[in-house]
Amino acid sequence: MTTTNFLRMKKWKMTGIIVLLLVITYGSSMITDFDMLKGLKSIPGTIAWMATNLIPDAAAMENLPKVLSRLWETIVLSVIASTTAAIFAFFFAIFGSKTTQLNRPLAFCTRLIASVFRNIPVVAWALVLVISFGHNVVTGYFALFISTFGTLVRMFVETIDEASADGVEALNATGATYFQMVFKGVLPDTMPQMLSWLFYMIETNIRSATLIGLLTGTGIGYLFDLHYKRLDYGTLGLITLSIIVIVIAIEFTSNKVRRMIL
Amino acid sequence: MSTITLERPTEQAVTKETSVVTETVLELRNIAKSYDMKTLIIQDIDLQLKQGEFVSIIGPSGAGKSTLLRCINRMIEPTSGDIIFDGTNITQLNKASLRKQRTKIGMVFQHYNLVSRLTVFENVLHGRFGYKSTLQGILGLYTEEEKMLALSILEKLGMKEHVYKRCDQLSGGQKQRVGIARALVQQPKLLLCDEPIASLDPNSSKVIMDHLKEISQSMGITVLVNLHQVDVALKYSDRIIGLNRGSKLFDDLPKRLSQMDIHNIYGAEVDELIFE
Amino acid sequence: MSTITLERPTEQAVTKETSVVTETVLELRNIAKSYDMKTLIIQDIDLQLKQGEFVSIIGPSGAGKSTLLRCINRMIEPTSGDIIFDGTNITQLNKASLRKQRTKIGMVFQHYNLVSRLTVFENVLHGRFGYKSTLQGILGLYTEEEKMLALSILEKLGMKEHVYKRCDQLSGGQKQRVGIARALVQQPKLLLCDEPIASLDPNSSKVIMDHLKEISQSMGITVLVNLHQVDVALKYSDRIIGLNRGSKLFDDLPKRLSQMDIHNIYGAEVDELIFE
Amino acid sequence: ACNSEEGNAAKAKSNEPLVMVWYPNESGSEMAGARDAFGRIFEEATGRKVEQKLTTDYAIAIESIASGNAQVAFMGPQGYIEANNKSADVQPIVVPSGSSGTLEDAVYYSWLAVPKEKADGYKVNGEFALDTIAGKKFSFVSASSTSGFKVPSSSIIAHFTKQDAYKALKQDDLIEANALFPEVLFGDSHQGSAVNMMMGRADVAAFCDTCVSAYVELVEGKENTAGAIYRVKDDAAAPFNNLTGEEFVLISSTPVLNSPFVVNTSALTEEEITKLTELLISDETTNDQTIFVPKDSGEIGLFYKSGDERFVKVEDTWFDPIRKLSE
Amino acid sequence: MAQTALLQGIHMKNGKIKTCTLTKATITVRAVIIFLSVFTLVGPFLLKYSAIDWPTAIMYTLDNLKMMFLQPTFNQITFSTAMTQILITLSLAFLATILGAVLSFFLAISTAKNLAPAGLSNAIIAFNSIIRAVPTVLWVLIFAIVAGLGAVAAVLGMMLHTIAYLTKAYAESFEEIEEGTIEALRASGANWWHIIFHCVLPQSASYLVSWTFLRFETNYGVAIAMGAAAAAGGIGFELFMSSSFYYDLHEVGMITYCALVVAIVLEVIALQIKKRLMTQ
Ligand SMILES: Nc1ncnc2c1ncn2[C@@H]1O[C@H](COP(=O)(O)OP(=O)(O)OP(=O)(O)O)[C@@H](O)[C@H]1O
Ligand SMILES: Nc1ncnc2c1ncn2[C@@H]1O[C@H](COP(=O)(O)OP(=O)(O)OP(=O)(O)O)[C@@H](O)[C@H]1O
Ligand SMILES: [Mg+2]
Ligand SMILES: [Mg+2]
Repeated sequence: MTTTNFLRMKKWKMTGIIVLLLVITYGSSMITDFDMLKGLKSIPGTIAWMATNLIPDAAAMENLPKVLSRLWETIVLSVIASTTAAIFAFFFAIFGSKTTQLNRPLAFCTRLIASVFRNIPVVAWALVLVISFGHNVVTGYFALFISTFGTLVRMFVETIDEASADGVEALNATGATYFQMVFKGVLPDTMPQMLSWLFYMIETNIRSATLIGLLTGTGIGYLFDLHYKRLDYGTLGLITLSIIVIVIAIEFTSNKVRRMIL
Repeated sequence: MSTITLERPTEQAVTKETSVVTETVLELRNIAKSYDMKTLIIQDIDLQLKQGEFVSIIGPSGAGKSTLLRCINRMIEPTSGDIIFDGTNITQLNKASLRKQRTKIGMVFQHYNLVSRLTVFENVLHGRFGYKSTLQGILGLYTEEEKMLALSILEKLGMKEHVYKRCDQLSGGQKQRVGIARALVQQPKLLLCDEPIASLDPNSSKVIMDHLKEISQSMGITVLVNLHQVDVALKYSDRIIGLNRGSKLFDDLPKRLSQMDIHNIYGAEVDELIFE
Repeated sequence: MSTITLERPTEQAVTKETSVVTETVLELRNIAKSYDMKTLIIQDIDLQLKQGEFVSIIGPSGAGKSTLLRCINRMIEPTSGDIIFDGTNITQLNKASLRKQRTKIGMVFQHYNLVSRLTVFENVLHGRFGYKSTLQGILGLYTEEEKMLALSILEKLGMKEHVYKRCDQLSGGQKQRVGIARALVQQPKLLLCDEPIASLDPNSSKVIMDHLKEISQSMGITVLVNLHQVDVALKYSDRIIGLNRGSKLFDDLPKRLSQMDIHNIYGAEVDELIFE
Repeated sequence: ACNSEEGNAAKAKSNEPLVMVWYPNESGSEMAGARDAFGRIFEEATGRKVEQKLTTDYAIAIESIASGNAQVAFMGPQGYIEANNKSADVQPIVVPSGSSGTLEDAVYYSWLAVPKEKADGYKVNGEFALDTIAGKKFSFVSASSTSGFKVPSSSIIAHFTKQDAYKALKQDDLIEANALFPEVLFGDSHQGSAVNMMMGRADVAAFCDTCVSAYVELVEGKENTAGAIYRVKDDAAAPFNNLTGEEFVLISSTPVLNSPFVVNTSALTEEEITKLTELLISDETTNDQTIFVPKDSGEIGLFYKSGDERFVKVEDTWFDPIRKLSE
Repeated sequence: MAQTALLQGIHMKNGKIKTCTLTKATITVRAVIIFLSVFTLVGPFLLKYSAIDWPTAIMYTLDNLKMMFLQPTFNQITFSTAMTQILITLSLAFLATILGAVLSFFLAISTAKNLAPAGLSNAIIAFNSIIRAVPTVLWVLIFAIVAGLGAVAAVLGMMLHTIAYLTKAYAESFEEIEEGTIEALRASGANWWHIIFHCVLPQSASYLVSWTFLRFETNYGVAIAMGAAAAAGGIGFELFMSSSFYYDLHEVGMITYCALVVAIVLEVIALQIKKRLMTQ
């Protein structure tokens, strides 16, 4: 009977997908020598290690003023880089989204560029930028800008795609120009989600401390890198704690803002 | 910019002033459209609409009603044929001139197509974009006359108390009235409505249809409506056009629409139709 | 598990078999509900429904129609009062027993509330979850009888050719029929319908109301429907209940509903109602 | 005492693979052939399978050997000191010698270099003097590098804290702009530090001899002494490809102890360690051309042979000079 | 006269009609945008710069980019090594993603406001913030100390950030599900697990897949660095060697190209799967 077959087919499909995933998982474990059990067993040890090592001691607390001033630098840099990247990303996303694209080749190129920016390994950027610019805030700015831009274009494209095409259609029908349509039809609908992504990227950029630190020679990440390389876990704990506070603060603000806007 | 004087409709206004209906607003000549360059979705459509006329297009799902409507303001490009609107051959226009012509054609959508986060007022004013430069539009620089025009239209549609509400707070019928206001603020000569009441409950449907009818009568605007409901079309139209598989099968006064015609237009589906 | 034998309704079945309507299926005693513990949204509601009865609740927006309906299967908790369904006092039940009782109460919603990415068939079978253990439910282990039951109900509702369609590909009227099928596959004694036709066009509305009426008659299921349209209520109901500000103002046969009653129920709003 | 106990515990699981961790930056050059050769040696010595782990992270390497997750490692002297601080079980067994074949010249050099045209500015009475670097822009390698930070910074501190103006200066202070240097840069690699100086981003740079030997040649003076002038080779690869022909002068050159092979004594038995050490210092290893690549062969190797280079036994105390640097 | 009647109840400012009133939403949006703009304009003056020789720096950048992208070659390694190593990196990323995704699913159904109690939900959100705030490399270090060098450390280290990210993403997808469908199933007597698997999961499947793939892509980037750090291998080690050790920009370019091609292939696959899920 076809009905039974239909449901069974669907179940077979599901089972097939699950089996496929299991097979890939198993294959990956083989290739990389990954031992799930060992992983599970290590979790209590991890918590114990953190509890004993990552507690800031008195010596670490001496670094507090330095941590705070570096944290501030990081926040500033991250906001600047994210905001400017968002502006560029917005225009790229408009040309890249199905709803608002001018034509398909341009949309494809836009998405490709974003993908390239996003997927070139950080190490490679770091190499080029540090050789040329040395350790400098500007280096960090470029590195953050590049990766943020790449990510935001994708986020924004999806946001715009999801926003209904209805408003766009209606504005076109009234004889609105392209940019009128974008700014009055698309922007109001997508603004809350885009702001939420922007906040998310600011947070990410603060967290991707190690990268900025490596490139800029400033910021909390630099301090992290320094103390990490010296195995000074007390100070690392302090730095981590300060990042946690900022992350939670930003998440809180972002949620508040989102709720107000929606 | 001349401001339309919007008078409260008087009871007499409802009786049609035939003297106005003279000038041809829209003429379609041999329009055809194919999406895939193989099958023709609509074909050989000839049509003339006069000023202030209220015309309904009926036909089964997939007949090409929406396609035809969208061809008129070139939201989709007709494959062949000419569209003469207000004396201009629209099919020949470049982008900028097309934009100019589109301002004179208002469009009302089944799903209202409003920018839901903006206020009623802002949505209505969007209808003025065609008259503005890009920058003016982006900055939202509307003249006081334009705002007054929008307000008077909203008042006429009974939406004045909602001007500052965000559109996502409105009911379906209210949204559709905003959609109509947006089209009217364009000061169009022609109003295209693609199933304006398909998403509405019966009460709201009646309100909307009454408004559309009134617009065509008191303001002399030509209204072309796609409808699924034959009974509604019969009740409101000056003229009915029947479409089936992209061809015009009927184009005459409502009273001339026979059961036979309905059967031709809707094919076998006719039995499912309910006439209350 | 006993399988309902679903016969194609014969013409005679439409005439009510009064002999069946005897047993009391639902009894509400002095039900009241307040969301904020200050104002009572509904109060002093007493109600008895017999097997196979078709009862409509009418009343203005905000009268508490939805609230009352949802109290019956405790989707919201009534603040006071007793609900006796099928001999059990529902208000006293713990979660597990409530779940059991709910399987015997089907619910149909204004916006259909279907899982749009799944097929019609799967959505209908969701109605069987109440009879299943957690694991059976998660794995979707339905018996052949259950599948046959679902199919026969779908056939009865004229949806057989759409069983494998995804629900987002259906029209509103078709979706609502899936919603009804989902409720019927629960093999309920009572069907609660919260404005089942408010989102539908007139044609689909008629189809749905006809089906509901038929269900109550041929299957002996009690149907309680919230309605906005008085004309529809008058046409289909065995009994009409009028609600205003949470109080029952009317509870009698449709023919006893006078213009006065309607005015009482709807208050000043009565003028806006359209009777076609 | 506790060592032997844990040693026994280790013995019980001695059929588990032996984990060897490499930190490539400290090991001169990455050479799979040489690593495999070591793998064979360790396998022979312990009878256990050998797992080679390559990490790019300094901290992870140190923590692994200190916790016994890895049993053998090849790491820089500074890394060894830190691992030894974490766990006294970590002990050195051998280091590669200099060309004499003894511990005497088992060293490489940490340089302080300045551009040639500005060299005269660093002289006092015709001699290069450390005093002149005060107030300059300085480039180190990274805070964890022995020859690129620990050694130069400690000699700088040792020198300047004698002066009243810099009395309070500590080694830690040099990781960022301070009383002595208005600007401190890190090159992240020895090459990077050298480039910082040659491109003018820094006035003075610290880096080590072996790390840049592929790119520069001596043009004047004695190797590894103050005053020696080096020139970037014409065919130098990146990052020196834009700097060919540039010359720089050493204003100081400090010997740094070679990197040791270390073991975690709690994770290996006495017997295994002895066997391992003996195999490493044996003539067979010494003559293994995959390990000690003849210098004129033009091939890249882990260690080079120009004279009697070999592994020699070494004790923890040998590293005391480095240990003192960090105090 | 008609005008004044028309203007009744209409807000005016400087004799002009206002098209929108200031609601909480518009005020917030404006405040946030003004704040960010001001911060971005003022920010650059709050930072310390070391002098940059712009012409040289830009010339060098272009030169380096040219070496990387216009003259890529393999020198130290071969194409097949690169491919094997990329496979390892991909495997690491896959393991971190799939394990993280499974755990995230269960965390997310306990986080979504429409499915779980507020207390539990907030606890998980806070827990996630903490996990995210610890840099990946520190996680990897901790796992390397506890579990030893290798894939375990790399995968678990990356998995934690995956969980933090995916839980948030999944939960937000769940929250967007129509409340009505959940209600309908509850009314029919379905229990919580039934609802999760037959209503929540099908409705959000395409979002879940697209989030998971996005994270897979991110993890692939992270795995490049972390695989090398945790001694689990992968293309990152080769990249590290050619960049920090040999300073071989040509090879860095080549490896970058390889990594990039794989990433783009991944993205294309993700798009295809998403499309099928949406239309199927
Ligand atoms: N963008 C498109 N690309 C390809 N084919 C299309 C497109 N839009 C519509 N069609 C096809 O054209 C035909 C007519 O569609 P159209 O929407 O004009 O019908 P309709 O009469 O408006 O039907 P309905 O009453 O269901 O709205 C249909 O067969 C449809 O599948
Ligand atoms: N969850 C809730 N919390 C607080 N108040 C509620 C809630 N749901 C409904 N109400 C209030 O209860 C009253 C009755 O609402 P209900 O939805 O039952 O009316 P209704 O008769 O179904 O109206 P309609 O015809 O518009 O659906 C309204 O005043 C409404 O604001
Ligand atoms: Mg249509
Ligand atoms: Mg209701």
